[in-house]
Amino acid sequence: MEIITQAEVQGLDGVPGRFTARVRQHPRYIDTAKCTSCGECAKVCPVPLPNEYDEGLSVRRAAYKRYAQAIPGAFAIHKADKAPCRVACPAGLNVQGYVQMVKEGKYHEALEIIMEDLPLPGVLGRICPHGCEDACRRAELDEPLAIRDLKRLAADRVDPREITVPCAPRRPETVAIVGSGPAGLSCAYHLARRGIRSTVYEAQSKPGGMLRVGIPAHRLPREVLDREIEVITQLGVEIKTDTALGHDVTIDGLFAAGFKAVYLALGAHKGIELGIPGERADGVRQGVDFLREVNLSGMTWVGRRVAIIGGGNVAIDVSRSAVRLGAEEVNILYRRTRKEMPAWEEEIRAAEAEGVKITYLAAPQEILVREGRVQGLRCIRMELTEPDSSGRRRPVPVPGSEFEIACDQIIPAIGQRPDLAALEEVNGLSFSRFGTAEADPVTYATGRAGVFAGGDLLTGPWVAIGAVAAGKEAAESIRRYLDGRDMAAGREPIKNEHPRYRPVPRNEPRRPRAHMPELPVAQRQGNFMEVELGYEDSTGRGEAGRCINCGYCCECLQCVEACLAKAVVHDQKPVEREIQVGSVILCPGSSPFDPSAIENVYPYRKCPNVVTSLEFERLLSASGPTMGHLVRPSDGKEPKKIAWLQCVGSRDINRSGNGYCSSVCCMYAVKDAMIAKEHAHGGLDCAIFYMDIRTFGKEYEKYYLRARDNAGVRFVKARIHSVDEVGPERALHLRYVDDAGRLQEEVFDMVVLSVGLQVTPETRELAERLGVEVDKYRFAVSPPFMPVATSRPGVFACGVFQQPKDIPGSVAEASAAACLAGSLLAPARNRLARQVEIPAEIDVRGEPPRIGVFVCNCGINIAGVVNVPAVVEHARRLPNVVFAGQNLFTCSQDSQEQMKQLIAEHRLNRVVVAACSPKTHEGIFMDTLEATGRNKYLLEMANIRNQDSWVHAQAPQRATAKAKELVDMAAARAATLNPLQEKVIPVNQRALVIGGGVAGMSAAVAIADQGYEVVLIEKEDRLGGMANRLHATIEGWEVPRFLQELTHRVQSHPRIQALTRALVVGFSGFKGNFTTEVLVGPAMYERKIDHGVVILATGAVEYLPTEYLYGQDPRVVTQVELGDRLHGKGAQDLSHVVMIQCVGSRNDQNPNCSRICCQNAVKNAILIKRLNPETQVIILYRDIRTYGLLEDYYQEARKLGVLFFRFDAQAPPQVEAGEGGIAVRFHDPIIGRDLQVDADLLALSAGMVPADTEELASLVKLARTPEGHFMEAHVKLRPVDMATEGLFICGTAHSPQLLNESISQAYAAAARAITFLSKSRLTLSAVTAKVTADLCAACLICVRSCPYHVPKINAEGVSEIDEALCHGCGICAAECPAKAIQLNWYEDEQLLCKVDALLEGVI
Amino acid sequence: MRLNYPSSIRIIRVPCTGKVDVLHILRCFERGADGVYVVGCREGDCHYQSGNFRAKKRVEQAQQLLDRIGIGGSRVRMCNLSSSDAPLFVRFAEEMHAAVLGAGPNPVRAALASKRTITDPPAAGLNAGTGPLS
Amino acid sequence: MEHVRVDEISAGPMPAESSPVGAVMVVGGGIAGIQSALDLANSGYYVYLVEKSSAIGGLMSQLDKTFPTNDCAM
Amino acid sequence: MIVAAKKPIEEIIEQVKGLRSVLVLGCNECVTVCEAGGKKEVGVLASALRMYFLQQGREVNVGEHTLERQCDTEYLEEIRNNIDAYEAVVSLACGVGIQFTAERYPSKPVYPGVNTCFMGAALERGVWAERCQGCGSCILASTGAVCPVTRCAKRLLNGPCGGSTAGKCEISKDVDCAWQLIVDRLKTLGRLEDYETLCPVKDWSTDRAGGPRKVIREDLRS
Repeated sequence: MEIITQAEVQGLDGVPGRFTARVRQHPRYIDTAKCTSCGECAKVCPVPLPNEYDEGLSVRRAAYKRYAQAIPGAFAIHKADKAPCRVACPAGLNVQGYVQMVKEGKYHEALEIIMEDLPLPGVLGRICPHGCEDACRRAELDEPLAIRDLKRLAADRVDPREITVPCAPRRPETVAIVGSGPAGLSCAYHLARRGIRSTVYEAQSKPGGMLRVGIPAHRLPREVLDREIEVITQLGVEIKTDTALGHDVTIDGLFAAGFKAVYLALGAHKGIELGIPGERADGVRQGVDFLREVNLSGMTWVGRRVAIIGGGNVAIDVSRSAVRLGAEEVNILYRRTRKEMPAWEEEIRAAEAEGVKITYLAAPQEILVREGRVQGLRCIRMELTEPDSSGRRRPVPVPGSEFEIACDQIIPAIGQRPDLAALEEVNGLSFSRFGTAEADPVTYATGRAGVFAGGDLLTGPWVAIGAVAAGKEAAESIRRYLDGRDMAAGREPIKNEHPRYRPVPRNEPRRPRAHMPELPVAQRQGNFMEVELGYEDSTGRGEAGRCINCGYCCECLQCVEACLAKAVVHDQKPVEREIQVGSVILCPGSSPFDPSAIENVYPYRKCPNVVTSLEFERLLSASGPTMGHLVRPSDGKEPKKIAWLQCVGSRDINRSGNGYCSSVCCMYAVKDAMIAKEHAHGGLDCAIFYMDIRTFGKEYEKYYLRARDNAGVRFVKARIHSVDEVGPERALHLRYVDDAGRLQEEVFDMVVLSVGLQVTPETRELAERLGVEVDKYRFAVSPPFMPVATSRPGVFACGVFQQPKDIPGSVAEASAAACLAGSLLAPARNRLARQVEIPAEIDVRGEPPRIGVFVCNCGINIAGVVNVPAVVEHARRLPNVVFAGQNLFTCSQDSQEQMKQLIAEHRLNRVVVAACSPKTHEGIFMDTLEATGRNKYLLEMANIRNQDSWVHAQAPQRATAKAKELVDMAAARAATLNPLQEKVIPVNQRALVIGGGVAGMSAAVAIADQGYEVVLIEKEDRLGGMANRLHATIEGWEVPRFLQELTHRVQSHPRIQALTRALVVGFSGFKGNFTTEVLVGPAMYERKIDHGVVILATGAVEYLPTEYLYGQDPRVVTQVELGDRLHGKGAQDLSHVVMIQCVGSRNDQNPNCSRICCQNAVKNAILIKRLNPETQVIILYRDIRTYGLLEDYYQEARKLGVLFFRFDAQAPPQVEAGEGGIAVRFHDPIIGRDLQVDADLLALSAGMVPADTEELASLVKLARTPEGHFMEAHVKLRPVDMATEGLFICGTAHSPQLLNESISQAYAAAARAITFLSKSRLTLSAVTAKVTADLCAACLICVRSCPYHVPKINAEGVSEIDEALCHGCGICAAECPAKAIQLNWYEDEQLLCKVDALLEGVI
Repeated sequence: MRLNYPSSIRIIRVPCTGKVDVLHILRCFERGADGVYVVGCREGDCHYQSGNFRAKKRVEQAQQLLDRIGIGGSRVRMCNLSSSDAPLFVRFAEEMHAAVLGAGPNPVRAALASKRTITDPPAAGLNAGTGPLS
Repeated sequence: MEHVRVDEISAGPMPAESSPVGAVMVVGGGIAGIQSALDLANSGYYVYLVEKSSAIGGLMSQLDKTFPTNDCAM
Repeated sequence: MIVAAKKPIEEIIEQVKGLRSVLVLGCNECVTVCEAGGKKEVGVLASALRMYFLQQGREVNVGEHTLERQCDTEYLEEIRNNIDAYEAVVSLACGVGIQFTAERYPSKPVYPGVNTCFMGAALERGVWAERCQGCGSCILASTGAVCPVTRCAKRLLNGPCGGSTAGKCEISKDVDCAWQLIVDRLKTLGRLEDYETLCPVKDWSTDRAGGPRKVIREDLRS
């Protein structure tokens, strides 16, 4: 079998028997073969997510395991598309990654992630325009994250120079880079990482480009810039300052000097002229030149009143620098309005705070000059036109609005252009009309081979991070260029139109963005100290905590480092698979109804104490969020009063649209109430508000009565109108009308919504993809009398997707589906099953024990606590131990191979593995032993993980000491082990079916179709059983035709022998080899039948009522008799028909519900109304139990005018025979008055009574319920198996059920039987008990104490135990007063030697 | 869940508590153990139907015997839990550890202790059929 | 819903020219999927159990106790 | 079978208190069936004794052995060569076994480990009821196979004393009135007339009253 997780079926083509299924498997990002589920990745994963397993009540990590006992046990990583912030960043930084690292305080790791792409974290942490923040989806909740400030926090806490930057091995080629701005530096950095050494030529006296000369120190302190440039130079990059291109060096010169490639990153440093008169005057100075001088020398001349023209960042930087340099009045003039200013909002605000005035809609016309010096500026008002085609509004001057400003210095800052002087004459370079260099947008290669360009030189003045990105891409191009590889291949940026992100969690508490502390304005005067002071640790980590992890996993790769098994594979891709199969079974199940869809009725979202039943189930569960401690979600106190509201999202057309009944909510509500009371040790008041309590399954009614009468659960028949939260405790106030019509109000601590089951939309799409028809409620449509088939042959449906049902129903139906799916493929049985061949076993008996001890580290699961080498050393010195060793993961494939060699090499005949629990890993090591020819029972495991390192983590010395002792015990037992052989018995591949009703016949046909002989015996003289008396099902399918066809198939089937008038008189044998004696036919001649399995389908009959004058008055009939009458005489002559439910059921004699009577009554009532709408039909009921899709028929009956009256068990209707008809008196609780109806026909809904199996049960020793139904082995997990293996039950012999359910259970029993019949031989467990004859005193104690009645006194007068029947519990061995019985593999000596080994030396 | 419990407990695995014999329990005390407790499935949940009831009877038998010879019946105990109920397993372990500390070292051992120094009071726990509790 | 004869579905009239593939695909790893997969595997067929989430167990794995016996769902 | 009950451990300890070595000897017949003296009980007693003595700081050598039966000489020979290693024997056999062991090993003190009670049958596990006192001349034929000698407190042979209430003997409501049982039994057998016939005076010489008895079969004696 192969389990394919995280997969979806995309499509299914082909014909039954030969399908091709297209399956798409989403990446798990963890290699299941390597993962040992140690959980270290989850420990270091920073991403908290709501845990779906706990319905969101607890938190799990992006690296997670669904639940502790999950199979497959490997962990998985939950990852969606790259977060929007990552996509928005031009340099592609893993923003989500480093934000999470900052949140965890792992600043070193944060820097490692950042410096993967960006060498200047501190710099960009201060001046980046943070496009990522604009894309941050947190804005949908409150405000985007302050991502830039978090990057700075990381760079402030850890010096970027200490981060080891992994570089490829040195390459011979060298590259020349012109310009040490962000583009140049980034290109040098990324070339160095690729092993390519580069030299950077910088025209200015200091490196950094615009970072140095453009951005003033109050925004970017010099020491930060210098420190981070060192990050690059320490990789071997050499920066030569004061060497300008075209002046000191030329491109040709560089090539000549041996550089293999040149990267032009000159930037855009030339200011743009205003183009107005007087620009040459003294006192006019370009913004960039002003800033260059300030930033390089720290000083420059500044006027008293300064006018700055322009609205970008340069203008703001100039203004704030001017203020700092002492200018009294600084005025910015800008042609448009504040909204269009390209400068960043926080920068503009800071400038205004520092006293800078901004005049909008003003443009300079002429500089007023006197004696060559600036006196003032004449400007003109502007106004904005309507948005033109590009959506921008152009400024046009307002005629006559000139005005003048007095100023002694004018600084234009209306933009920059690259200085192309040095480049014009280089051939091969081309330039755009904007005066910028041109290069390939993807590869950044220019027209001239080996010459690349990037940064502002290419784009004109743009953001620094854009230049860094350009540098990085250019470096990749240069490497490919040097390798001679195609530079553009695979680098087209693929645009993901509709990315999948984590939905924004609505109920996340709102938290505003953290405020960046700033230098008070007063202290900024006259100095260039940094204004933004950076976050405190706590503020920064808090701010990072606001991230909602849009991509789920943030790819911070912490798990990769934590995983010792090297199992994490982050670049796994989805896998499309085409799988050849013969048939398909659809059981996608359902999901609980989400009550937030009807929030107005039940305030599920608003009130924390209103929970769904599945959330309540998690609160009760020991593995749940509160470890089973039932507490109120709002305040963690133990609730005193809890209410359950039934039918939420079920039986409710107008609100949720789910008209069906989900069939399980009543049962789980009753159970939860009982368990809750158990948890609260009494003192808990549980009330269930219901319409009908539908406990229709086998033994369910008794459970309901136990809850109501013993456990004191209150059942209130009322539908709650509304739930309101009240008081500080957030308790819940419920209002409802009781039976007597009085308004009742109660306050509860918690309200549990018993949500129904709903087929998800994804499942409907799956069904559509596979061509499987679904009904209006999305359940699979199955043809009549074929409950598990679907509209598409070869595709079967079971579980809740087929119809709402509980776990026993689903399990039975799953087996039924297996049966039908298998019957198609009978010829191909065992063809694909893989057989493992085992080498011959070496007989080690008699050899002295040679034990090998293998101690496991289990990564750090054991080694993290226990000193493994010490345990190995200790083990080496133990008696009989000839080898002791350790491995990182003993269960991994390579360790197993190594173990095989060691076993052979040291001729080991016993193996001790000190690792984890035998329950999960015994099989692996047993297979390894077998593979080396050793008997697999020569293995002993010491659990030094679950019983030691995991539970004594806080005391390593003690844990190590205990590990040694556990190994002592294991070695002692290993020495006593002897090889055991698993007994193999032949299987008689023929089935015996007892009972020829629909169930028996269906099972017989199913088995025969799969190629096995079937003997069907029926005690009546004709097949069909109860079905003979039925006409049609409630769905309108005709029973007689189906029955006639089924009977024909049985009688004509080559592999079925049907024996009627046959009685079982003898039974013996065990699973696989039974013998039954039967008396057949009127002559009662005896027949002995040998067979391998038995299917009991003895069926049931309608209860013959003794109440309500039945049998005394012809006008009182049962529902089946009513069916006959209606099909015979119709209903024309009927004016009043009364029906009484629960006759012979739910009373003292038969406390169980017979399940089928309600739908019988509704079926007949609808039939009557169809035949004669005038007839008045009245149904007196205790609970209408039309479960599942039958609810629609109950709805239809009410629409047709059938009247329903409820009565209590204590006050049943009174019936009296009279001339005018049967007088039926009953009490109507609604109007509170007694009513009487003279019915001309009284129909009793008689329940089902199992056929008499007294004699059969005693012969075959079958366990039965007090009411006579056969007892299954496990009500949930083995519903059709019996305790004794090889015996199966189906149909109404198991419990009352509908025809379709009987058929489904018949196929289930067939499937279970086939798991036996399909094997010619059966291997039995070797762990069975055996008796030493001469010690046995024949005292019968073992015979009496064995729960399975296996030991027998044999001919020699001593006890004998049949290995085939023994279950291996060992009870007889412990009870035997003569100590004559030993249990294989658990002999007394093998247990006591552990005690002796442990306590050696203590006495 | 990796809950912690006292490290003085060593577990011996048996298929069902029904397999634990009075002799096994007495052997532990004879060898110097300070306490033994038998951990089986919840009553009514025994996979072998009546194993844990048998075990309860034998534990009672051992208790009476140990009381009468002066070792103290409180040192042996029967516990029932479901295999997924880790918190309860821990509570039993802690209760047993406390009971054994309260009862003091095994009198058999104490009497001979004068000849030898004993460091840590080992208590053997017979844990049946419930497998690992992670 | 016209009446479909019983043998059309469950009978095994295979297309003559090719014998069936001895494998079954079970879609859904809940209790129903697990049970049908086990039954098929024990009857000699190779089973592909396709599960949407990262582990099998489905809704039942989230349940604490199960009625009517109240033993643990796990 | 012969039904015995385990002797309280305190009594056994009292008997062997001073010894330095003792052999616990079991029997694999009746006392094993009534779970008083089988191999397991030997183990339990031996272990208890060892622990008791260890508590006193004395290491006593407590041997364990179980014979097929202790009422046949050949089986008793089995311990011939290792019995001397022990100062005394605690025999868990029935009274017969204990005495026979003592007769085989006259110089060795033999102490009883069980209280032998009666000849009876197991009503249920752990409950045995007396059915026969071995009076030597059985009259069950005439009482519908219900023995008044054993089951009537006053051993009346000709009908009930009249003190029974609701079929229970006047001495205790747990004890059935033997004659009630006899009458019921005869009624079901339809032989009530046996109840009418007088039972002649019983020859008690075959009973214990005549002193210790022997059964002798000349035809078998070699």
